[in-house]
Amino acid sequence: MSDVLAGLRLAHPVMVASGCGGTGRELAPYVDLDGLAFVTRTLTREPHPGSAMPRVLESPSGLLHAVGLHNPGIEVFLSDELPWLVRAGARVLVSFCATSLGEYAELTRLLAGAPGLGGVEVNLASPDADAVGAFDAREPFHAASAVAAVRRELPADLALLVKVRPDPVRVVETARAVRDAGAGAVVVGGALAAAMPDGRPAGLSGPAIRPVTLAATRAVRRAAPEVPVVACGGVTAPEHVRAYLDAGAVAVQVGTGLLHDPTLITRLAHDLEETP
Amino acid sequence: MSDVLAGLRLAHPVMVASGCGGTGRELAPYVDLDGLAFVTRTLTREPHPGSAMPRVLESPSGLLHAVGLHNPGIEVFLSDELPWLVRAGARVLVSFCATSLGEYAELTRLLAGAPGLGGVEVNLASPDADAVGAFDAREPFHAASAVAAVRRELPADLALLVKVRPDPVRVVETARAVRDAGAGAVVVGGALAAAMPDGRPAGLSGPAIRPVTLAATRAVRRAAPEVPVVACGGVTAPEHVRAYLDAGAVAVQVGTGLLHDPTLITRLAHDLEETP
Amino acid sequence: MTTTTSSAPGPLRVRGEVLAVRRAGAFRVLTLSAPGVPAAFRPGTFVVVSPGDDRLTARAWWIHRVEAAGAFGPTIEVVIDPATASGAWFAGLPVGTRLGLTGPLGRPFTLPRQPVSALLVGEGHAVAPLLALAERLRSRECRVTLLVGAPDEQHLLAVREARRLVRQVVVVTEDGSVGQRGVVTDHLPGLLRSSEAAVVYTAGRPDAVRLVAQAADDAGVPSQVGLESPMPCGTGLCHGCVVPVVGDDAVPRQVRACVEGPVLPGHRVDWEALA
Amino acid sequence: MTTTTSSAPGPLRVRGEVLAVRRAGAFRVLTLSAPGVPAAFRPGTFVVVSPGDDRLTARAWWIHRVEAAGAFGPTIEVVIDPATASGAWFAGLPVGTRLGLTGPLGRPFTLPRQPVSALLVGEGHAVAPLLALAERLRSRECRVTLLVGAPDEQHLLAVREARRLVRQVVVVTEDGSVGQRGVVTDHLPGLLRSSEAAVVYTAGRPDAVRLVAQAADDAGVPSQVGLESPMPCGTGLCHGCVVPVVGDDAVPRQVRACVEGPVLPGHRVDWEALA
Ligand SMILES: Cc1cc2nc3c(=O)[nH]c(=O)nc-3n(C[C@H](O)[C@H](O)[C@H](O)COP(=O)(O)OP(=O)(O)OC[C@H]3O[C@@H](n4cnc5c(N)ncnc54)[C@H](O)[C@@H]3O)c2cc1C
Ligand SMILES: Cc1cc2nc3c(=O)[nH]c(=O)nc-3n(C[C@H](O)[C@H](O)[C@H](O)COP(=O)(O)OP(=O)(O)OC[C@H]3O[C@@H](n4cnc5c(N)ncnc54)[C@H](O)[C@@H]3O)c2cc1C
Ligand SMILES: Cc1cc2nc3c(=O)[nH]c(=O)nc-3n(C[C@H](O)[C@H](O)[C@H](O)COP(=O)(O)O)c2cc1C
Ligand SMILES: Cc1cc2nc3c(=O)[nH]c(=O)nc-3n(C[C@H](O)[C@H](O)[C@H](O)COP(=O)(O)O)c2cc1C
Ligand code: FES
Ligand code: FES
Repeated sequence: MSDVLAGLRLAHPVMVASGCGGTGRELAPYVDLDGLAFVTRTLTREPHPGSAMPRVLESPSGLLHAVGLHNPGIEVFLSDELPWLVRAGARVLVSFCATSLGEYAELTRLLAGAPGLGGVEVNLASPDADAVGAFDAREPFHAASAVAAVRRELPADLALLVKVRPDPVRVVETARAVRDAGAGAVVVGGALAAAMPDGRPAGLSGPAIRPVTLAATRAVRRAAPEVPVVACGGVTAPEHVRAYLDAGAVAVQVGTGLLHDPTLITRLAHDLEETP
Repeated sequence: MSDVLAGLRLAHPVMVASGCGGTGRELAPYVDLDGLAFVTRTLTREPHPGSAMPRVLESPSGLLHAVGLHNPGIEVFLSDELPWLVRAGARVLVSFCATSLGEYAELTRLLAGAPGLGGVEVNLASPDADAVGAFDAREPFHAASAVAAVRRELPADLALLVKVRPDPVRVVETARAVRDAGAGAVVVGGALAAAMPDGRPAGLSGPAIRPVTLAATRAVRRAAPEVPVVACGGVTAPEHVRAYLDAGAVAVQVGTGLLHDPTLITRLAHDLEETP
Repeated sequence: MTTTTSSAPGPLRVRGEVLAVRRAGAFRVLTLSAPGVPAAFRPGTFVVVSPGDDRLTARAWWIHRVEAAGAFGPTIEVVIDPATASGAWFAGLPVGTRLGLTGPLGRPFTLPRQPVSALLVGEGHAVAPLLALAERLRSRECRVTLLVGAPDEQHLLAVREARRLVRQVVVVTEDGSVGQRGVVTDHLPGLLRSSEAAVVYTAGRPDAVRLVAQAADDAGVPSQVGLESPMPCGTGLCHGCVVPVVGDDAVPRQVRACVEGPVLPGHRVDWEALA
Repeated sequence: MTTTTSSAPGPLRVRGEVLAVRRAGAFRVLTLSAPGVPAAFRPGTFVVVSPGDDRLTARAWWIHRVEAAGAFGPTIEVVIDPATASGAWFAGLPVGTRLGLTGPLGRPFTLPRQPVSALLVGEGHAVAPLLALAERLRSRECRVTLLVGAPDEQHLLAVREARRLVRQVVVVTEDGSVGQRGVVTDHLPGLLRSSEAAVVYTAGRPDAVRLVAQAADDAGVPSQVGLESPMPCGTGLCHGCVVPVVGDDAVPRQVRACVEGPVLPGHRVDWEALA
């Protein structure tokens, strides 16, 4: 396990998905952060107040969310949140997105020197990223440019993950493109594009979407076996982790499942130890 | 209601989704077919034995299906099944797909003269259509060519519906393209591309995907208000019908909900009468 | 509007209720209110229920018994093996639970026109549809022999009742705790001969009924098998329950087990392809 | 590993069980086994439970009472209004139902350092967190006045118990069936004066507590409000429960109601923006 994600030494292959671990401190009562791969909520250059309420609603076997990239901005994160996470032993991956290629480069430079950082996750998968004017990475070519901009500035010892939409029909092209542009691994699975009842763009996560993400994971592994895949979507039980690993993923991320039960990662990791 | 779908006189705007009404006969004990819009399972030139078992499995708040376009071929359908449906009073829309543009034209000619036919639904949305070598309509341009091939051969008094993937990120382009190519209405919503546990391509349907289809419906109505939309995905209760109609759909189709409760359409239609 | 050609009333979707749950060895017998269902019942038909809005596929259960006008109105009984996940769910429903159920579904056992000798074979819960069948056969003056099998005494269903109803009841258990030690197939060839059966009826999982159908075939006796294969909707709508068959023309085809079955002539099922 | 700065034990995720359900007028009081939770409880904290794997968001309930070592081990009590969909679900769970619950969550009511006079205001089920608060205040020798409101007698919670605990209990009902006719805000200005309250405590839905906080503010008395606003996770992970506040620097900010609340100083909440 130790090396699959560009030298991140992980205690186990179950990671905290972006936007679902709070600042890390809120998870600490339930989970041992030491050695745990923790992806931050997606950060941006400027602070963002996020969306109006309601932000998170229930949907059949899923969650609809339009948090709107609520975040304090990368600089505040680096000064106020990262040091605590590093002290707690977490392997921190900063999720971020930017409004332009230039800004991708700039933010990567900001992150490059952050003490204790384990790597980054370029978020190209947010259904509500338009709201913050994020660089449009729908086309594989544009996705690749963003990743290339990050790759150029990122020290080689930091992991570079790229999160892409889990669309079984399109994901292979995107995965190949971002891998060629320098991604160390591809995270297959943001939320599915959906909408809040009032029509605002939202993401759909949770068990409801698992068969979609599993199909996307398989599609990448089959068509582009050279691309390491981290799968993310709908994990709430050990058998889901195993299904993703069986499908060829090197690790999984857990989001909605943690909101439902914050001890979930501990249980999943424990199960993997029992039945390796 | 009567004219929204190219002159189909419907009793109410709740239709039977493709592949979920059997041959019609199996629905008859539960639903009055008279005036009901009935979309057939997707038919092809040649008979298809369909996929191996299992074909339909449960998924959280959804169904996974890989029926593999099991069908007796268009000609057998026209001789053995259509006459019964017409006699029962159903407004029959034949769903079909073809392997080439030439075959789209050919099949449309076969259908054009079928007595009592109400219209057709060109199925460009099957996640498992690759298995039968269906014409690849992923790109809007290709989708439009298929629709144009049908349009040229289809008598003007038959309704022309085109079913497209309910992908909120891509659906607007496709909807515009097929509308420009002659579609009378766009059916927003096949199943989502997913996979069976054993990896075979499958569709994901049911309440789990409703927020995705609702978002896609809204996206089309907002960006291309000139395109009449029939929404299809996850309807199991009157409030879902109303949500789609509120989002601008002219009608809805019901699939998974019927498999779960074959009287569903009757209840939905009844509710619409009560609270118009 | 019922459009089936048969003159029996068609299936219904009704709002049922769990009225009672009682033990029968390892099994649970559920009494469900099911308005309209008893009137349309014939042996070999079944009902489906789904566990909920989040678990959408149908679960099928043989109708074991019906009562058209009991104290609680029309009711049916089903026999549940709680050893499976679905069985545990259904058997565990508290009395008073309301649920949507659809039935009676499927083609029933075909009854012989003549008063011939019939051999009925069932294992475990799958004896459920055979008692009502035995009654109807008897009322047509058929001689009925019932071969009941189970791993042990706990999984023997309704033997006492069967003995009242049927001329000859042969019981076999794998552990020999009741009746003869063994499995039903050990006793089939002998019983086929001794009972002079003109027809064999059985129900159960494909792997089990296949052996019965084959023994009947070997003895040159036609069989009617009630197939317990997965039925995602149960109503014929989804095409998700196909069973490979061979037509009289020897052409391989597929039928939907839920509407063209669940009872099929044993010799028509393409057992190799089904496995 | 608990990393909060406070010395209290942190929240836990435990497997609870519904041990008992009793009526209290229109409400239901559920007793839940909750190992470890009583030890960490302070008034104003809450627990969350989700209805199931298909209905994933948290439902929050004030911890009404705790018992660290009863006959069934550590238990908590929650007061449920079954008039809402979630309340009906929770109150309807059969005794014996096991469920995952997380708590105690959130920041509790802050207790005054001096033995001052305190006015506690609650309507309907939202009186639930105030009794334990009253006890703690009393043990710090604060003078406690409790203003309890409800539409009618059925929705009055724990008045008899309150009278044993608290110096002065004022009851108002909208229909006048018990106590004085009216709503709590009618009586607030008067009680604020007569009780010489140095602090007001309240809990409830935003629209209700807002009025209490404003009355306190108008009288120049600080308030502590326990906000019942939607909490999709309850644990601080999702950022889905933000409440607009105004900092001491007058800069508008947002806090997560579940971890930075649910109890907030009334004057810090930006009530206009919250609506
Ligand atoms: C006509 C009929 C009558 C029956 N009568 C009884 C009865 O009286 N008493 C009784 O105890 N049991 C009966 N059964 C069996 C019962 O319905 C369940 O199938 C059985 O309890 C097994 O349950 P399970 O939890 O293992 O999974 P199931 O309930 O079989 O399966 C759960 C889900 O998985 C699907 N599935 C599982 N395996 C497959 C597969 N190989 N291919 C396709 N889909 C699959 C099913 O469609 C279903 O959606 C009957 C079955 C049928 C078809
Ligand atoms: C801290 C706290 C303590 C509480 N204590 C009690 C108590 O002791 N007793 C009691 O009876 N009730 C209590 N409640 C209220 C209870 O949790 C339910 O919210 C209430 O019963 C209303 O339930 P409902 O079925 O209307 O919908 P909810 O349970 O409120 O809502 C269902 C879902 O919709 C979401 N939702 C609904 N409306 C909105 C919105 N406007 N914005 C965002 N999301 C929304 C919710 O997050 C949830 O996922 C408490 C609430 C909180 C926050
Ligand atoms: C409340 C919430 C907030 C999220 N915020 C982010 C985010 O900031 N950045 C991101 O890349 N993904 C975000 N996600 C998506 C998750 O990281 C994950 O990709 C998705 O939810 C699918 O996984 P799951 O089914 O395990 O939740 C968020 C998800 C939820 C539920
Ligand atoms: C068992 C099954 C078979 C289906 N077969 C077809 C088909 O042949 N052609 C088609 O266009 N859609 C087919 N569909 C998709 C449905 O028509 C519908 O678009 C989809 O299921 C979403 O709607 P729903 O959530 O109401 O089921 C099928 C769906 C199911 C569940
Ligand atoms: S189970 Fe759906 S057609 Fe038979
Ligand atoms: S409810 Fe999720 S952060 Fe507060």
